[in-house]
Amino acid sequence: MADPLVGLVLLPLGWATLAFVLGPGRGAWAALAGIAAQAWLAWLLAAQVGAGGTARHAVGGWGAPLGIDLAADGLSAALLLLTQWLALGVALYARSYFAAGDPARRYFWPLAGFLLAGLNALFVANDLFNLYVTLELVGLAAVGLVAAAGGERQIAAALRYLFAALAGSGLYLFGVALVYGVYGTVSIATLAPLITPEAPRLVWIAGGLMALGLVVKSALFPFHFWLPPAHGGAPAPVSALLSALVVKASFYLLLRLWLGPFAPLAPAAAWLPALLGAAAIFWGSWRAIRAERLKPLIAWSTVAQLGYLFLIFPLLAVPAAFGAGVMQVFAHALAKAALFAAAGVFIQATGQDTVAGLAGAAARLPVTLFAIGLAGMTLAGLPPSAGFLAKWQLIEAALALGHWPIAVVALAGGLMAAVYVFRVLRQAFCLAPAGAPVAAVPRALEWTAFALAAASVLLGFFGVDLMTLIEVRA
Amino acid sequence: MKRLAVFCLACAFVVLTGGALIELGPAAIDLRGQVAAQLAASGVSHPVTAVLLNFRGYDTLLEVAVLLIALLAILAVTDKPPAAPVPAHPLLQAVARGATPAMILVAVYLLWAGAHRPGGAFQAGAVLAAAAVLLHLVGLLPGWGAPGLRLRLGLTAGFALFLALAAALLSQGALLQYPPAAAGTLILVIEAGLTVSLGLILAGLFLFLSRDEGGET
Amino acid sequence: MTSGLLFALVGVALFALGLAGLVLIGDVLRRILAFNLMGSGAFLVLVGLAQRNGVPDAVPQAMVLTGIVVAVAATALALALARRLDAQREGALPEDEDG
Amino acid sequence: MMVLVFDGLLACALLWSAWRALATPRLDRAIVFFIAFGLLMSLAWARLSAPDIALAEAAIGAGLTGALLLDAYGAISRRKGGK
Amino acid sequence: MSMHAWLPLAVLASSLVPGLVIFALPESWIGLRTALNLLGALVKLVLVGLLLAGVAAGEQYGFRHAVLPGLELAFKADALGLLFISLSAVLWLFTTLYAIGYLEGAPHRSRFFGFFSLCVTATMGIAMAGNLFTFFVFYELLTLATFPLVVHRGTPAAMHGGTVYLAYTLAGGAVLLAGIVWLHHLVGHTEFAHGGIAAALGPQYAGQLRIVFLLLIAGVGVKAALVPLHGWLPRAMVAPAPVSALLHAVAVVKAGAFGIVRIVYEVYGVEFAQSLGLLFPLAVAAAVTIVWGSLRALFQDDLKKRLAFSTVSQVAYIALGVALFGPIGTIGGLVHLVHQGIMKITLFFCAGNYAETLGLHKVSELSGVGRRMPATTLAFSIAALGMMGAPLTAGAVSKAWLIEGARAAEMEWVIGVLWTSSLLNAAYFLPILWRAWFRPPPAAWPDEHIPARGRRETAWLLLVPPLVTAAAVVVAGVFAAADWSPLAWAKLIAAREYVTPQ
Repeated sequence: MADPLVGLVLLPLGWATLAFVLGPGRGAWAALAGIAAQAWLAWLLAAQVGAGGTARHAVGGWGAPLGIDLAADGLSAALLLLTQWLALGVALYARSYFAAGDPARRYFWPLAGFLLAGLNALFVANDLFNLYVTLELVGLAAVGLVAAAGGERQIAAALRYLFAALAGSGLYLFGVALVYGVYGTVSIATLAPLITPEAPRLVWIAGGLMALGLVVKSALFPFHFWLPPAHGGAPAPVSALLSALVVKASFYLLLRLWLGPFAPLAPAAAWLPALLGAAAIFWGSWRAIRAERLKPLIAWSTVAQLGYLFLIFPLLAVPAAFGAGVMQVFAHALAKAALFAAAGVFIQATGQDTVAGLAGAAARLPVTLFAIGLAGMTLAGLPPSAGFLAKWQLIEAALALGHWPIAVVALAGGLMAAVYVFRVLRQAFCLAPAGAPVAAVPRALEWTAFALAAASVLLGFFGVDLMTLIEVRA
Repeated sequence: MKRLAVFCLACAFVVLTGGALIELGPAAIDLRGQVAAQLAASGVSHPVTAVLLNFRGYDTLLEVAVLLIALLAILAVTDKPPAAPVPAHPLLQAVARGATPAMILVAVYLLWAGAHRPGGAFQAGAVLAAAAVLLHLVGLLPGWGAPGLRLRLGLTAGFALFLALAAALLSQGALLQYPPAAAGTLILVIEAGLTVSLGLILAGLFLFLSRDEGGET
Repeated sequence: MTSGLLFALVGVALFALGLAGLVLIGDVLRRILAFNLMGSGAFLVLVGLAQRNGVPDAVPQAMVLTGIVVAVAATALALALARRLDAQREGALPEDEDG
Repeated sequence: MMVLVFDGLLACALLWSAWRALATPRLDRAIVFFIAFGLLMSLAWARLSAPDIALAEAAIGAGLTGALLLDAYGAISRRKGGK
Repeated sequence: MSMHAWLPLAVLASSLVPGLVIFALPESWIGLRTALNLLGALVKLVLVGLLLAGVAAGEQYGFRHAVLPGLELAFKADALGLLFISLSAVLWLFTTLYAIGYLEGAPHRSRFFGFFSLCVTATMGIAMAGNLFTFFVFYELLTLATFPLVVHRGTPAAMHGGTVYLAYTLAGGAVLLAGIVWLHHLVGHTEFAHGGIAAALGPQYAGQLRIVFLLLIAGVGVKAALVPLHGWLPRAMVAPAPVSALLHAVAVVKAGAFGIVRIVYEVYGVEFAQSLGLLFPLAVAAAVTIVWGSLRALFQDDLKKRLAFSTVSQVAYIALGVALFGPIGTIGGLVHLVHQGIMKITLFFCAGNYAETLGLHKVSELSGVGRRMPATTLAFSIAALGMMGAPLTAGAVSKAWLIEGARAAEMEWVIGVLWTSSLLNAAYFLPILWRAWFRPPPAAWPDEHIPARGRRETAWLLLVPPLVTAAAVVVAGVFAAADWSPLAWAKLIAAREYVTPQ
């Protein structure tokens, strides 16, 4: 593929289609080969962006505003890299996870392929309407993956998720319609110089609606209601993809618009997301601490961890805040994928997913237990994990601007995360109930969970590389 | 209480946005001129088709993927075998039988017309789908079960063709960059493929769904 | 006032109506209707506002064609889920937030 | 002038049918209102010089969506009646 | 990479690598596990020896790696760090030997030794941290690595102890982090440097620097068990004896005390800290801790808890020495870092021997144990006398320098505190000795599961370590004037820290 930017969108579309044609449950190898190639392309792209600045591609050769431009700056390249490599881990996991007769397996590969295509297309899009289409691509694929498990709970969760996603993208589309009405274009690059603080009132309304829609899709408190049932109810590999990547996509878009075309308007509303983020941290952590089952615990933790992402908005005047946001996206994505993967291992081993039920199994699945430990370090922001670097930068940015309450929230949130993480971990040390059956689990499951968790910690040593990459701005 | 709050919010939103709409001046950029200027190079003479399949063809490519996703998700949640169709009145069946070839003709016309005037793959596909739904409703076409290989190929062919062409055109320098001379033909080929697949997909949205007739207890 | 502006205003109202319905109504089929009204509203604004000077604009029209197809896909998926849920049990959506 | 009156009436009809689709107590009637709404939308698109959308709206927006809704309503109400 | 960067990393790796390998070993591979443990401990001793020789000769060792722009993991092996490193490395070897004997036949030994090695690695990292950021990284790692050891037994009591331990240390970590980021924000880095880095800021920052100091000291004060942050230490005594011995007498509490030393000397600079008026409150906090810990120890019947409160009291001597403005007090505090370590580890080894051999956990059960286990009781007695500050022991040396330091700093009330503490030490240790040596033994021991074999009172792996460390208590006291003694090294550090050497 000549241009990695294009290849990253076309490849998953291609193998997803192939997987569907091959038939229900088939296509794992096509998927793995495709994702491996994508991972390599993302690597090429990151190198290219790091060396030569923003990569661009004018689809159809027309160029914006008539045509659609694709573009990748450091932020896009970083997220593409994260998406492909994380997907590679989840795909390896999923290949061993689904039992032969599992209904969730029938259309997993094509749906996952379209999901990845949607994510990649979203990260390289530079056109507001094209972004709407990618949002729908991601949203519907995600709903399909949740629903595919087929249980009553999952279907109900998927329906709730679908309505939230549709409401979110509807709000976004309405905003886009207003923007096109005002300026006559939807190309981000063309819009950026046009929007000024003196913009007509309609632009403010449009920005607000788009932000609201994206916030609903990112499950920011109080719009988080759809997330715990969906992420907590889906099969483990699906939960991993959703919690790690899908919610990040709409956050990415919000950040991109906030820092990009809408930057002149943004400061007016900077504290609102931060306040909601703080509420999300406390409420999500509290529910995670109280949860009795493992996957809902992890899903509530996602609600809390997403809160950190929104704390950065009043701090964006300091570069460290942007770094904190991206680092948190990476840290949480890797750690959360690892946690859901590990939860899947325990569920397969014990046939149930209560936290208390881990007592017998944890000692016999040490690799998985370590995965939870390492991922937990990242979530609680303990050094030397990537989560710690995110927390460090967040606190530093908060102090630099004198907004110390944000630093306090970050520290308190870390302690609350430690509480729910250790609630799980300590089960490993409890005296096991005698004779609890523990089924054999494929080793690939345990080790992929571990690899993801280890990556979330090891990234803590390579913060400089990531920060250098995301400094390449459009 | 909640109702009242939402109602007030909605009213405020309408007044605020409506007010802002009315006082709006002219747009900074007008794409109409650019569309008209490049129309000759697009391969078709109908501007909407030019935008849909050339200038913003990438949107359309992804949009077909959205349809496929919805179809996949529906397949993933409905796993029951199709129920036997309930035959309608013979007269209705006769009408439907007669209407089907006519609708196919209409679809072909719409597809062909799309290059110059209103019409195109979406409308044509919708008409095909409508024909299938009609046949199903009068009991002549059973609901679809898990799709076999041929149906899967049919559902994806249009998209796969579009995707393959888009990728092949990378050799021209960019994704979906038609060589001006061949643009019209290529667009027609893509639209033809899309018409078949869209017809099948849109029909599938109905026919796969309508499997759980009679309920499940 | 041009037809474009008039229908853009109607679009705003439809969008608000649909969104309010989506928030307030519990019944699944009704919510699907509400979502479609919301979408129609947004489409009307997209085309109507762009054509407020009365001249047709092909770009938003093409976008709306795309949008209509996306909307029908979403509607079909929502209906599939609703039917499956209904087949599995009767009654309203669960309120069990713990999942 | 006539044109503006027609537009105004169409706008009112659109809003009214949309409102009825949400507020009518009976679901089957609500769906019928919704299909009517789709056809009115199709008229509106024609008024906005967008015949492509008018075609698509009539075929997909009103037709296919309406059929899907009615079919789903039928399935659900049959199941309710059966129990 | 040059030798000078490589050596500190090798010191870390010599316990990290065996630790990670041990996790992966099956439970039954005892031989390989033991060999790895001992090999790691010996290699570390050799590496530390090389470092000691180099640093004594004035060599500089260090390694840096940036994790974020402007934020570096920095390691350096200086005289102060080596004091802590040498102590930990030597005691790790003995504790490993002891633990092998102690845990013979117990479950989850791979897990135990794995985390044990990680703890030592974290301690080394703390000792070699070249800035406050690196210090914090390893400080938190130490928390994480010790938690599994505290809850190792898996009983409800262990779980509770572990939870309390985590609650204290993680909260302390959060406070410490707040202080460090704030400092980093003010100064731009958190490097440890002679004379401190905070003094460079203008006087307008005095208020903020005082708050930062409070945060930092409160953060490290949790591990150093300064009253009122000491609550976790007695509860953590549910851990197996080797854990209590190495970690809660040496590694963890010393990590806190060591942090106080670094913060006062190399972050603020002792003179700047004095000018901000920060040393006096620190001295008061230390004095309160000394007296309060001793008082609480008096009323504990559980032997390990009594030792734990004694630790609370004794570790505060280090903070007190630091807070005494002047080189003599510093020397007293630093040398006590080593002396308290070898004395307290001896006491914990002995307590473990009593529990493991005879099932004795309470002071009131120790009657006559001196006749059944004379060697263990001898070691216990030496260390206890050292704690009281009896002549010819290590304890006497540190107390003498502390008293001199107080006099030099013209803080006479401190001398009163020290004497009070010594009296209290005597009051809670002498009854134990009396009971052990002079009271008649009971007819049967509660739970005698290592029978006396000939002249050996218990397993030799349990016996040798306390005897060696007890001997070290005497040697460090008698040969305090020698060139290689902890005292001499503390003097070297003090000479380097104070611009005007004595």
